[in-house]
Order: sequence, then C-alpha cells, then structure tokens
Amino acid sequence: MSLTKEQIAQRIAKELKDGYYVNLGIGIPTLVANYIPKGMNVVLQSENGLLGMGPFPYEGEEDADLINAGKQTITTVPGSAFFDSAMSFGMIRAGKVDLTVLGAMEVSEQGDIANWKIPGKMVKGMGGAMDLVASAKNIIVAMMHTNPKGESKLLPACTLPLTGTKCIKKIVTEIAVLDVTGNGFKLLERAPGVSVEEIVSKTAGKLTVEGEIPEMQF
Amino acid sequence: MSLTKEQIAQRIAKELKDGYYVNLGIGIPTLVANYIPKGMNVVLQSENGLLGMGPFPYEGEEDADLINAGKQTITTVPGSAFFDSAMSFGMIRAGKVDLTVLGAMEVSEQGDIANWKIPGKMVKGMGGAMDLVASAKNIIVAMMHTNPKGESKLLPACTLPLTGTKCIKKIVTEIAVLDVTGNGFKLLERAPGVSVEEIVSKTAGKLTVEGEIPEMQF
Amino acid sequence: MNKTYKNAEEAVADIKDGSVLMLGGFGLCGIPENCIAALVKKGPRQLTCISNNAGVDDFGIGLMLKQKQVKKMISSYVGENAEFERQLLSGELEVDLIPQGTLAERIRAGGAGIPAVFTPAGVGTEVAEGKETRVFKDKEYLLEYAFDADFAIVKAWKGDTDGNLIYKETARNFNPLMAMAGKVTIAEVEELVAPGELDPNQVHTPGIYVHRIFQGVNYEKRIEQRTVRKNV
Amino acid sequence: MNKTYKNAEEAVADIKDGSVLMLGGFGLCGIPENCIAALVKKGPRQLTCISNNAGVDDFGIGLMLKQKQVKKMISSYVGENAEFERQLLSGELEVDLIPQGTLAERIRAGGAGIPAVFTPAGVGTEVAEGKETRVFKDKEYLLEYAFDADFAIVKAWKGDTDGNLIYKETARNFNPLMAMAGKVTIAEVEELVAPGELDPNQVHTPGIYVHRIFQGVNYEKRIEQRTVRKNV
Repeated sequence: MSLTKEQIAQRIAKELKDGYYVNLGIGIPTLVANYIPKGMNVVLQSENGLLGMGPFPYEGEEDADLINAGKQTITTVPGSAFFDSAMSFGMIRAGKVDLTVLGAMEVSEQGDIANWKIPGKMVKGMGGAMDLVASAKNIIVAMMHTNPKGESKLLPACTLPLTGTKCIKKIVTEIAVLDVTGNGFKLLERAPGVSVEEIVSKTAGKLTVEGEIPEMQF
Repeated sequence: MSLTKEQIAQRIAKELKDGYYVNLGIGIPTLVANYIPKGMNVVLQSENGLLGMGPFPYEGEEDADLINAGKQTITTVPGSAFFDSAMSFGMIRAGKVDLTVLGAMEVSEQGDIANWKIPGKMVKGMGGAMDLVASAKNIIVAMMHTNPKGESKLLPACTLPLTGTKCIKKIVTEIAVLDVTGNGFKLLERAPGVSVEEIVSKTAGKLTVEGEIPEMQF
Repeated sequence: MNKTYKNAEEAVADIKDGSVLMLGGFGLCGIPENCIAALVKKGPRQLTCISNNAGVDDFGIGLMLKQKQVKKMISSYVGENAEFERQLLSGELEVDLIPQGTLAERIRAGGAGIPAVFTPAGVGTEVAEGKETRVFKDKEYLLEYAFDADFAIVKAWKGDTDGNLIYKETARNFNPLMAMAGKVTIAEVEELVAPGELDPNQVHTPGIYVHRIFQGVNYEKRIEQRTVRKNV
Repeated sequence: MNKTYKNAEEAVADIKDGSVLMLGGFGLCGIPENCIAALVKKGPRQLTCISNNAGVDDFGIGLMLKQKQVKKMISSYVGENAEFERQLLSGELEVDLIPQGTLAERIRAGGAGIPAVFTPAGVGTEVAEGKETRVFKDKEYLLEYAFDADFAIVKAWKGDTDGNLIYKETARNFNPLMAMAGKVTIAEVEELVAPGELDPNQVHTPGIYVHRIFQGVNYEKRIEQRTVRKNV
C-alpha cells in the first residue's frame, strides 16, 4: 500500500540524527518536522534567516515579522537565532546544514534534480533551491514516484530544466526508499505491501535490486 | 616657521565637513580628532570594528574590550555601532568612508604611497593600510616633508615598497599643503613664515607653483 | 548631518524614471511599505527592481507592477503575483531570476566593495549559460558580479537619527545587505529614536550606510500564509 | 547534541602537531585566553596560526611563539613582539602578511562557501606578486582565495549551550568570521547560559557554526595601550 504524504515524512524523519541542522523544503518536507523523535535535538533552518524554527503559532499569536521560507507564520524555539540572507546562504554554501529535504519533479539516475521550471508554464523562480542543491552534502528528495500522468519521475536523465547536477543522495517516495549511487538508483526499502515489481515498473532510470528488499519500518 | 604636529592636525581638520565619516591613522592623523570644529558632526571609524569613536576614557574607566585600531583604550559617542572586521573593511572598500588620513614614509608625484616596510628592517605588516589606500576616495597624508636625514619624502617615485598606487590626493606637512595632480605635486599653501623657496628645495618630485602661495590660516 | 526625513514622500522625491532600486523584504515580510506607497503615488516608471520577490497583486511591489512602473525585476521567486505573470507573458516586463543565495551574495558583494565572487549555485543549469566557470578544489563555480543600486530602500524595526538600524526577527532578510549596497540608502523604521538610545552592540546596520531615515506610519504588515495550530 | 565542554583543556585536547588554527582577536582584545593557555600547556607544535596579530612577548599568541609551537603566522600586523622578530630573522618562523581587510574577507569567504573573491588591496604592490589580477569597471583587483582552518578558536562575551554567541564591543573583530570558517569551531565565553536566555535577534554567531563551547575562567583581558584623559 502506498504511503501517505505524512508517512513519507515519517520515513524521512528516521534519517535524522541528534544534533542535526536541517533545512526542510516546502510541501512534504515541511511535514518531517512533525516526526522528529522525542528527545532528539534537531534544529530547523529556514533560509529566510532563522535557525531554531518552532511549530505554527497558536491562533491570535501570529507575528508578521516571523515567517518561514514558505511565507508561513511560525514560532521559534529556545536557542534560536536570526540572521540576514547572506549569512543564511553562507551557512548553506559552507556545508553547515547537515540534511536538506526537498521536493522534486524529476530525479535522474546521476542524481540530477529538476524542480523549478516547466517549459511553457509561468516560471516562478528557483528561490533558494539551486543554492541548496549546489552545496548541501546530504540531500533527500521527498516526492511521488510518478507524475499525475503516471510517468516515472526517476529517470535516466531529467527532461525538465535542471536545478542542480549530481547532488541527490537519497529518495523517499510513496512506494520506495532509494539511494542514488554511482551506478544509478538502488532500491533500499519498499512501502508495506508494495512489490518490488511495482517499483521496478515505475522506475524509468537504471535501478539495482539486490537481494531481499525489506519493507519500511515505522 | 614649521608647524608642530598638532598644527598639522589642526590644518587637516579644516578639510572636514559636516556628516563626514573619517578614518584616522596612527600618529599625527589621530590628533585630527582634537580639532573637529564645534558643532560639526564628524563620525570616526576605527577599522577594528567601531563607528563613533569618542575620546580616551577617564582614568579608571578603561575597558579592555573597547580599543581603537592603534590598540588604545577609547570610548564611544552616542550613535556608535560595533561590527566585525569583514563589515569594517567592507565599508572601507565600498567607499563609504568620506576621508582617510594617514602617515607616510614617502609619497610620489603620481600619488603612490609607501608607509609599511623598510627593506632590511623588521617587517611589522601592513595592517589595514593597503585596504584603506586601495579603496578610499579621499586620502590625505599627514607627514614631515623630509626624513630624519633631511631627504625629501615627496619624490618622483617611491624608493620603498609601495602600500598603494595613484591614491593620494592631498598632503599636509610641517611646511606645506599640496595637492597631487595628474601633473605632479601642486603647492597650495605654505606654513606661516616658510618661504616657497624652502618648500621647493625640500620637494624632490615635480612641483608646480602657480601665482601667490598663501600662508595657512588656522 | 541631517539624515532625518519627514516621511516617505520626501525620502523618495528624487527617484526618477529608469532608476535601479533595491527593495528589502522576503515575501511581504520586512518590506518598505511606506516607500512603496510613496513610489506608487509619485509614479516613476521604467524602474529596475532588485528584490527577492515581487509582492502580491495588491500589496508590496505588486502595487508598482499594477501601475506598470517596473521595467525589470531581478528576483529569486516571483510566484505569488498574477499581474506579474500577465505582464511577463505579454512582454511588458523583463525578469532576471537568480538563485536566492547568489542574489544575497551579489548584493552583499556590492555593499562590501567586492566586484565579483565565485558561487556554486546553478552550475550545470541554465543559470550558468554564458557565465564564466572555474574549478576550485574539484568543484565547479560560477563567476557572479556584484549588484549595486541607485537607491536601496529598506525597512527596519528601530532606527536612530544617525541611521543605525535594528531589524526584527525574520524581517531582517535582505534588508541589511541592500542597506550596504545603495548609492543612496533610504530606511523606513517603525520607531525612530535619538542617537544613544540603541545599544551599539546590537546595531545590525551601522549608520554609515544609511543616507535617509524616517519613521513610517500605518504599517499593515500583511501576512501571506497565516498558519496556526489550535489552542489547546 | 552536547557542545558543552568542561574547560579549555578538554576543548583543545585533539589539536595535533601541524594543525591549521584560526585565533580570534585584534591585538590582545577579544583573544581566546583560556584556549591559548591550554595549547601552551598541551604543546602541539608546527602550528599554522591565522590571526590578525601575533600577541605580545608574554601574552596571547606570543606565549605559543615563545614555546616554538608556531611554524607559520598568517597575519596583517605582527609588530608588537620581539620573540616573533627573533624567530623570523633566524628562519625558525614563516610569516605571511596579508592586508587586514583582505584577511577578513578571505576568512569570511571560507565561512560562506565562497572559494575566491576579488579585492583591490595590494594592487601594484609586492602583495600582488604572483597573483591573478582582473579589471572590473576600470579598476584593478586581485583574486584572493578563501581561508579555512582545522580549528577556529574564538572568544565571545556570552554564549548558550547551543553555541549561539554574542561579542562585546570591539572584542568582536575577527571572532565571528573565524567562527564561520572552522572545520571545528571552539568558543570560549565569559558567561555560558541556557538556550533561550539570549535574545535571538541579538545573536552575532548562530550556534550552527559552533561545535564546542565552554565558560572560560580568570580572564586577564590585558590592555596593550592604556590611554586615558585626566579626570576633570
């Protein structure tokens, strides 16, 4: 059975480690914050200038001066710090952020990612995505395995304009967890009840399946 | 009669304008702060990270965390701000400082300056001098007209290792005020009682003397 | 040295057709609301606006777009604005999209007297087209040039009449960088105080960068995405 | 995530012979006194020290020089130190003198993931020898490379156990830049507090840059040039 978006986030949360500084993109990645294990100290970076992002504010406590990179009202946690956009991307560029989670339209078997532009459609801009993928040492993509037309989003090569090249290390979709290796995608885990055959059929890029593929544990 | 060091500083202070941000080097330049006209708002920048430098502290009020670029204990004035060394030299480099006053061992008729190194002697380092001369739009050199051996410090070309090239616009010595033009030094004023002949004899670089040269006014 | 202006109208009075502006803010957070309103009223056209975003249809830079005052936007993300899309598709508006971190660094470079820096964002993408690349320690980078502007227009929380500024929370964003990079920097603040009232240790933008300052009025501070959790 | 260390000895315990260190401070102002004392006690040698100055004979980095722990100094000004001069003239010590603003910018670049920048300082001087130059808008610049370090050792006024730092007055200087640029950053603070006790709006160095932090003891804070005016 395919994972829900919440379950994808929950699975990604298992990659967190104590002391990690993490940047979560808009969409499914944002949900990862809800599954940080109790007692684990994970600090969320918001690239508009905050370390130590907390949950949404209670009704009536929204502060227009306190938003995240998705322009949502948020709160801070004890030990937070504000800074300007140059310092924010400086820490991203210098590899100080331990884990970056973002969405994608396509990922290639080389680890290239496309997630900012669809030819013929209004271009909204790349925001901070190109900076993140160009510098982060540890990037997990959270996305659906196929697009709304049912076509695989894990491709031999991206067809859409690239956001970055050879940068994605791991992908979590509603049916699988995969690494991106020097030799294409490698299947690590499958969603409970989802067959290896289904994953193979929905993966257009080169996919390695070695031995027994375990079901994801939550 | 030659000017005292205090009088050189006093003459340079006449170049100040209301609202100027000014960086004063070590030595005679530091004394300029004592002659800022009453009611004129001049903000002193200290390149170790302060805008709004005040006078020395009263005895017993020295603060080890509050020094100027000469490592002297100082105070602040209302409206001051502290910042790091990158921002400090950023504002210098971006031309935000209106006037820089510094000492020199030699100045050439091209506006080159040498003030950091004497071959054969211990090299102490250039500190911030090279940054200042490379970027300041308005630099005045405060120095003696001749060295202790009586040799002119205003030369056709510097003999010592350079601090910067084609950057000095004005020189105030104990006997003269001179501009550095595209055509060598130009005599503007002479110290009270000092003859044009004396200045000419003590200036080794090309010197233009046009018309009556007035005495400095204090 | 009088940097204090009465209001936004006075502070932007000499902004002319064809000026290059930087406008602080991220989304609608920390934007110079008063100056934007004054620019809409005054009406200079053919403006180039360097700003991370382009506002929404009826707020922020969107108000200037609606009046067709903007010739070119230099931004990282412009997705919240239908009028923007219309003008872009019709060819009335140019847009230069720049990765957000590169945009920040290019503005910071302009404010720090650094003409160009090398950054990795966009290598191997269309952003790299036509740009000089260089490899340092086995990684490829793009040569990116500094930005400056005729006027940098920023919004701060508190300021003093010497131009020292303190920003609040994430309303800081691009504001301190742009303040450094303006040939003329105009700051609007929620609270304008006398020199000495701000702690010099806490100043984010030293006054040397600010040429004009005034206390703004009637801040709306519109929230783009109001997200809350239920009261327990 | 435990960044808190008991003391300087513990914090510098893995600094080995041949390490590249950055040490914060300007003159003797804002130097990591506790860590320097611990390094003198522990005794690693063949160190490369990036620091604006080299201390004085009996304080600051001068203490490490006296013990011949330093192979190379990278500084802008080293004039306050007779032992330094002796070792330099005898060839025991290397020194790389760098304009102060370029030094600051190269460290900041290292901490911001920028591999190289163009700066004007030193053009036409011996500092430019062997360096790539380029003209931007009719002005010549030098290509300067980023610095990083195995360990950046900084001193702050206040810090929290998450590593957030606030510096005091001109003791800030190179400290925040070096904090950004260390592969491992060690911060000693005068007062160590719990997360939440520092105003997040006033933090100078966000905790992400700091790997180890401890509350220092017995700060001497020696004054290099005690200058005063007479009490009226």
